[in-house]
Amino acid sequence: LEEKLIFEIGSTDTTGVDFADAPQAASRLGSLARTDGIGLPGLSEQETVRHYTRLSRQNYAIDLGLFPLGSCTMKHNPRLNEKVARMPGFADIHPLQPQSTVQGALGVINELAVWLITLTGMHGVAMTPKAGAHGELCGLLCIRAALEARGDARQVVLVPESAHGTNPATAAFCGYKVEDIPATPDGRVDLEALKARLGPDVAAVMITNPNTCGLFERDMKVISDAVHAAGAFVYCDGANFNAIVGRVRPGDLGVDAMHINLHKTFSTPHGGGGPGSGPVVLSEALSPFGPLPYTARMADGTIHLIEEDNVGEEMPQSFGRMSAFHGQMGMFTRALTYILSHGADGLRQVAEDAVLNANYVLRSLEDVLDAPFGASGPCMHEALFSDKGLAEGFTTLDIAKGLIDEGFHPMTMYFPLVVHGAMLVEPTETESKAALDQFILALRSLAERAKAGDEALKGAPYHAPRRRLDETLAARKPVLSWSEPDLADAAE
Amino acid sequence: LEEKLIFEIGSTDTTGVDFADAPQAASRLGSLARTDGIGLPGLSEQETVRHYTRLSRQNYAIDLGLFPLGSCTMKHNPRLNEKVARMPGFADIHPLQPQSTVQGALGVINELAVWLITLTGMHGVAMTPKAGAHGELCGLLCIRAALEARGDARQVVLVPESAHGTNPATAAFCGYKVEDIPATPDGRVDLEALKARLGPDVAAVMITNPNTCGLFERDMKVISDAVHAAGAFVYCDGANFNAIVGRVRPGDLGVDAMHINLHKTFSTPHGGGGPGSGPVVLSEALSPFGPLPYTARMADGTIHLIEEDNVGEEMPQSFGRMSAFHGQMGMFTRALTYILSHGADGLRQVAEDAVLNANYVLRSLEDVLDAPFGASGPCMHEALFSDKGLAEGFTTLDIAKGLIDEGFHPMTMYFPLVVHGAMLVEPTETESKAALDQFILALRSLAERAKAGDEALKGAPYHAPRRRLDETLAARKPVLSWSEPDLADAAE
Amino acid sequence: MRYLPLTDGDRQAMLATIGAASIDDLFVDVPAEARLAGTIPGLPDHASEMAVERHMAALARKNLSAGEAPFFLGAGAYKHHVPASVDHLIQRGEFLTAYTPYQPEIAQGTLQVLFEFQTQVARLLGCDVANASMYDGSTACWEAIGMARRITKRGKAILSSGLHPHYVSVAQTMAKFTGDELAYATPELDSECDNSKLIAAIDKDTSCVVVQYPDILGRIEDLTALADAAHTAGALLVAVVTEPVALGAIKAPGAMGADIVVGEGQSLGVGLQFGGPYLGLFACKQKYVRQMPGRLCGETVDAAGKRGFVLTLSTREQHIRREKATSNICTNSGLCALAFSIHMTLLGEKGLRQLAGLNHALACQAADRLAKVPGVTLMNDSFFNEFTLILPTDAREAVRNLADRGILAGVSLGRLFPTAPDLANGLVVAVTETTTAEDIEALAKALEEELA
Amino acid sequence: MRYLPLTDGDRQAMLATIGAASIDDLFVDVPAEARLAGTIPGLPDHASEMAVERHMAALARKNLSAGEAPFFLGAGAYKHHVPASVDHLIQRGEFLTAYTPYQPEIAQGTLQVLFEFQTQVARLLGCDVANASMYDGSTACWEAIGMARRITKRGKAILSSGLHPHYVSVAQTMAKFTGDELAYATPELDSECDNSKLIAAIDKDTSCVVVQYPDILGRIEDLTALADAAHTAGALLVAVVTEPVALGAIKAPGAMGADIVVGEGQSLGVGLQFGGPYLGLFACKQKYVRQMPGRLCGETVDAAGKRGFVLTLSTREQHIRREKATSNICTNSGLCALAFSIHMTLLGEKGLRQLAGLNHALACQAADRLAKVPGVTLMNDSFFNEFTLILPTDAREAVRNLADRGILAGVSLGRLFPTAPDLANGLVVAVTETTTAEDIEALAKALEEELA
Repeated sequence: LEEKLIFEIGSTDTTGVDFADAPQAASRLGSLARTDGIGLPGLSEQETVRHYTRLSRQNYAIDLGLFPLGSCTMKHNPRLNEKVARMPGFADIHPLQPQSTVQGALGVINELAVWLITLTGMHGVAMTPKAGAHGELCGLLCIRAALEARGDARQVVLVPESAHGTNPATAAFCGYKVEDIPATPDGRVDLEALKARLGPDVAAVMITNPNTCGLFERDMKVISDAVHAAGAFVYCDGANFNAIVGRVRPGDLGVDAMHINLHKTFSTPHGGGGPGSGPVVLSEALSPFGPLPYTARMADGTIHLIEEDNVGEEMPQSFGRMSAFHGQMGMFTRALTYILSHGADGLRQVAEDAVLNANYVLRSLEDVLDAPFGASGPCMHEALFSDKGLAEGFTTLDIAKGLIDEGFHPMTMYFPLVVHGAMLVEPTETESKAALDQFILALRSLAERAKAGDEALKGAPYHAPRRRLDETLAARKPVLSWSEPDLADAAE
Repeated sequence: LEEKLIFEIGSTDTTGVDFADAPQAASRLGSLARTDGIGLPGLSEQETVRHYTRLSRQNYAIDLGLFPLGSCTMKHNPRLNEKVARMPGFADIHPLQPQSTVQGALGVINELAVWLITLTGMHGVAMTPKAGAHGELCGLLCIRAALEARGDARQVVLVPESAHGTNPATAAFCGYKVEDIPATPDGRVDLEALKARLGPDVAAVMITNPNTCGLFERDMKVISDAVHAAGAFVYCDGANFNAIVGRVRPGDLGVDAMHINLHKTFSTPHGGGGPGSGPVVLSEALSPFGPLPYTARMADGTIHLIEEDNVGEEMPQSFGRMSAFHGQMGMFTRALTYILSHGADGLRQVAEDAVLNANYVLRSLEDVLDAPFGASGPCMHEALFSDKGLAEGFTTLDIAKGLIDEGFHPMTMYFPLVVHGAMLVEPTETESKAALDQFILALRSLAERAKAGDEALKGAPYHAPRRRLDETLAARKPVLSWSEPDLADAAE
Repeated sequence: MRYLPLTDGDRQAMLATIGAASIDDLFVDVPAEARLAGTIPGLPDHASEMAVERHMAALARKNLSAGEAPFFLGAGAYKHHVPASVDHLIQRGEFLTAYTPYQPEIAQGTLQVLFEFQTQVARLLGCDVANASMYDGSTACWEAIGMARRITKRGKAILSSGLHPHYVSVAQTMAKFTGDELAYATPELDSECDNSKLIAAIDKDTSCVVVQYPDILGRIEDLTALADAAHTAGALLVAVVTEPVALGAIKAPGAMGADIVVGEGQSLGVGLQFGGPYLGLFACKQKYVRQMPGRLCGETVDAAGKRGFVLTLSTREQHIRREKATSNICTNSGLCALAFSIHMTLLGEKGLRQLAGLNHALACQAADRLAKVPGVTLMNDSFFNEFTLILPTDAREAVRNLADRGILAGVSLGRLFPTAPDLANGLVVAVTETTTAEDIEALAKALEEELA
Repeated sequence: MRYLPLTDGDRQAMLATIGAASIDDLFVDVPAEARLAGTIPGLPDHASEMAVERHMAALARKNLSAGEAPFFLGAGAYKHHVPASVDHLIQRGEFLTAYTPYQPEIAQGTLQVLFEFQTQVARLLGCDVANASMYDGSTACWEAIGMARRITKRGKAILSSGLHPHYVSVAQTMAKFTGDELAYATPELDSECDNSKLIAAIDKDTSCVVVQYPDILGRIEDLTALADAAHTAGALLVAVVTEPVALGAIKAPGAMGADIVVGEGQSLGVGLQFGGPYLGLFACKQKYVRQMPGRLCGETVDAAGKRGFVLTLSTREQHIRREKATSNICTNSGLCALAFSIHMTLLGEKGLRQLAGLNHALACQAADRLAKVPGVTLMNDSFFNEFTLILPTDAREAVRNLADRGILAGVSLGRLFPTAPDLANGLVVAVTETTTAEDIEALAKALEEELA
């Protein structure tokens, strides 16, 4: 299971592509013609297919088994979505084509927008953000634009300790000062601490709901009211929307902005790290400030694109463009396909089954694994455990790596930070009871081994393409690109 | 690496497909409505994707590595072919649509037919046969029809010892008596023995050329002349056309009929055992007898279909239909795509590289493996070795299974029958020199181990999804379908 | 060339290893006069992927695809919706580019699929065992006749007039050479099948009776009496199913006494593809298994005791048995069998029954609507998803005219039976879950105009 | 529901294990007034795969796809032929449905691809190191400006007038909030770039100069003097490449002194897709690597000493560093990076050079032909595969009219710079290997008629 690098097997004289001969023409490149060797190896088509096919087999994937990564929502990716996204009418159109030639594409954006607004009970939606973190950025930019529009240059964003790292990073990225909000012992935002901190310098509160402990923020509406009363806005991290879609509308809870990870709730594939897509639904107060381009359906049924040239009449308060084009169109087609497949009734069932599966895992394992908030009631779509009770020297990492040998991807580990040695398990609604039972059995056995101090566990995984990798070495002496071995040796 | 059966994981209450509700209608099924439980388990889409994805990973395939099966021509399957075959204009048309609505499909058949005729230097081609063996059948039916047309009911077909098993089976399947022709010590048809046997009872001689020892039948033209002089026909098994395509036209050698395995020479995928496709090129003498449906291009450029209703005027001597529709259209589109990609120059290169690769393997290994015909000159597209010189008790099978542990598919073994413990290696032209060198190294090491009597080799493979399987048990007590375990137990 | 990895440098180095001066030296065994010096005249040279794709796409656009028009063709090939995941899975390189599983240690994926496929097919058709596939329904049908001959040692097969005429034609082609006698007549435009005539024809020389179910005109009738009559005379009943979806709604032929059931599996997973590749289904009673043609996959264990699968009973097959084989078939329809099996797994029994129910209900709707077209008569009392209309005019002409209006109206009996003028006004109309109410209305309207 | 495997029986059994009476009991933490009793009003219920596919196909058919028309749009997104094997490979479930490779033991496939991708990108752009991708070229461009600020501790960036106006717009959006100062003016219709003006504008507060190459009007100029001037002033040169195929024919920005090179990788492997998902390329000199945003994959060894790959230097990233991270980026464009890398591997240096040469030669042909259209002037002296025509009329109107005739003629400068009336007659025309001589002639003829 070792596959050489393309630089070790290919050559710059080999190609897997044929071209027609170029017609004769006088070059317009002037003195800029590239004459150096670039160092890009080629392979024939067969060698290419083999290289990537073999490499792919070193990956774990949802197509191979349960992927219980908390907060990441690794659910089944339907193949119809892939087929639809590849229709030439979607895959082969240019973002700057005249509007008359892309009414279907604008229609997809608009139809998806209507679904997102309706499912969340919000007023508007910004479709362009390219991932969840980009959506957070969009939401905060709207908030900042709204505050500036009223001449109110607030500088602080409050973020709970349990937040995703993107939340504080995003706030900082657009110039805010970030302050933590503590958690209560039952794993939720400390309402009193929050209220105490609210004041005229606070621009927004960023809350994840359901939160990263897998719990619903019971006080969400109260929080929203308090935030609004203090003149600030509520940003909701929608990474966990999968737990409530079709059953709860964030708009009913006073949220001003929330991004939706289409690759989580709406099943677009994660692709080994993207592309994602993060549309942001907006309250009436924030909608006027959303980004360009924007789409709107006209009275005559045509879909109308709002860009720089008509933004003045149509959306004068827009904060501007946040990426070159319309956003992740390829993900919109997939997400809309998924949404239409489920419909309103199916999406409600999604939330129910996601929550049911997580509670089933929680209750099936709380006798062998510490469930810090298990006593406070049901969880939502993910079950949180801690490393409490493991034998001396045994860690969450050992259990995670042990899962690999059992044929599963590890759960999310050491997150959220509010729980020691956190193990966050999100089975999602697309897992069958049989798959859950197998997973529970495996995790139970690992928990027992870690409590009993089975030393073998510390060496796991044994049955993966690689044993544990030396991450310290990688960071201490970074090798980030390939170079000829002799050159590399000489450099040492 | 054990994957349960669908019958063990699915249930008859589960489905991975949704349907619209059926409209109300009075049944026309009468008393025939099916009321029994059929016993067909269903899985959700995710479970389905997982089951088959996991199962696929227990297979070896060309996409994973070199596949040196002699006579099978496991070459690269270009992905463009797959894309083209899936264009709705090809994939989604019915064989009985009016001709005016399928001119493109008839055009594909006709264009491919022209290529096959021109590449082989023959007069006509029957496109309908559905695999090589079906093509053999077609060829013999043409021969029989031609003989009967002249009132000559010959009953014997001569087949060399080294022939593929399909040759004698086909001859018997259409009512012929089969007789062997011996081979010369240099691995070719014994011309004198053949001549001696020719007579008024012989309908045809079936010859594979290049033959199954990987050698070109030097006397082919002489054989053809002798066969024709005796009033019989020459059938050529075209399984090995890959070795000579673009460099030699069988028509120039006196062949009357030859099937072409599109899945060998023309790269359509083997698919784990089909579908194949076996068009048969025909001499002028045999062309009038070919099967229906037939296509022909008219003076006005339209493609015209000859079926039962117009066969009388157009092809009155046709022997009739040999399958329901037009043949393997899906394979025609792939093969034509491949042929157009290579063109006349590329196909010639195919033959050259296929032969070069085989000779490279032959000469790189003849010092450690017995090459029975190595001294007689170059081989064509496959290198033949025997088990001579292996230690007592070590067999071709051990070497074949040992290759699995080295990461390769075994070569063809124990075929052709004329060589003891035959190992027939066909690398094909789509293997790189680097891949060949790796393979040669592996086979060399196995040969050395088998000569040295390394007992471990007898247990190979060790690193495959399964160890050696008990084929005797399977045949002695056949279990050909799954049944509930308790029922099975009760039956014993 | 994008598919040929050898560089000129590689070629020179390899020739040196071989000890040959040039490639030509490797072709010395070819007689000089047959060795071509250059490329074959009259053929173009290689082309880029883009150029080839454009050429093929232009050809594809010259066809009117089923998805582009109201579509009602059946008669042995049916348009069904195939879930996207089926095509995704069969394109996995490990399935697509694998060989026949002769090396079971590294072919368990294909082998387990075949074992599951055999079980699914046997259950669907109501038989004990099924093989791993044949080329298509028509060749499977002939193989069944040959198998009946081997079992009964009799050479006369009685073919129902309801058997697909192309299947009949294939059998007639082969029988010319094997000497089997085939009794066959073209069908009549009657609401009843010819089962009673078949029963009357059975005699002591009869190897088998071959009956299609539903038949070529869409009729369905109970096979029990036919099976009994055949068995009484020492003959076999061979049933042919060209639309396997039907068996989600109607009784299995095996359950009504058929000894061998063959079929065309194209409806599930495979798609129309202008007639091929398709998928021959072949199943029979346990006692006849050693007379079966084609590959069989069986369960066994490996050296470590693990369950595994192998190709088995290959002493029936050509590569072992040569001229004494039960058939000459080698390559079959492996990938189509995979597609069928995946589609069947997605459906499950629940989905198959829903699918069959939807097909039947829509067909009933269509039959009722089309029977209202002035001059048109519905021939069938019974049918599943396909029925025969009797038009007041030549149906073949009508079908061509409707095609010019962009409607693919069905299969005319004139196309299927060109030598039977009595059938010329018959039109076989198939309806599946892909047919919409708008499609039905479009056909009805167009037919009204055509016949006006 | 086809994607939800739980049966009602399963649900009951699981509720019993949990000890809950109903699903509603699991939602008790949701305030009662926010708990919806039924489905959300105004939305349809679930639909079959076939129904959804038909709905989406109908929408797709309302678009005029690039393959259906003579097509000349570029300006940051290019139509290239992507080999079929690229799409086949990225659809392997093990790539498509994998997560970010945080568990390297079971993600070596993705990780090795990223390592290879980083190397390919670094070499193509002429830099030492590249990251594992960003969202797209425009966001990568802003990230580069932010990185230059962190490195130089200066807040003023000078943007070339040749920079894509949408990239400028993204930077302006962000700068409003971060306080960066951006110097920018719209371009002039001149055959020369504004490099000399940029050099003149550099001062001690300048963090970086941002220049596009080839620029938005298709011009290419040597960046060496600009790099020298920036470095002399302690500023960085950021180069932006929106058409990476160009670098098969023209010098790499890194080789001319650029400190950071960002780009849009869509041209290779990814396809047009109406603007997304695309692929941000990001590369820089080795010394700046710890200030880089985005994921990085590095080589290491496993516990058994085997070479392996891991995500590394993650202390720059948000999930470790939170508000002190170099960027908030988390999910990036992994699958697009895979597609790019596969396409680049298929091409190799030889193929890339051929591809670039073919693009340039066809563009030269097109420029010569279109410059002959009466009233039309070719603005560029230098270009790669894209150039600017000056029409005698408003180009935006002309583009719309040509679209009505089925010709997608290019990108008008009026669309890109709606507030710059001086540019209104400019038309940016892109030509690639997919452009045929017939396409060029069709555009020329249509333009002649439009302008007549």
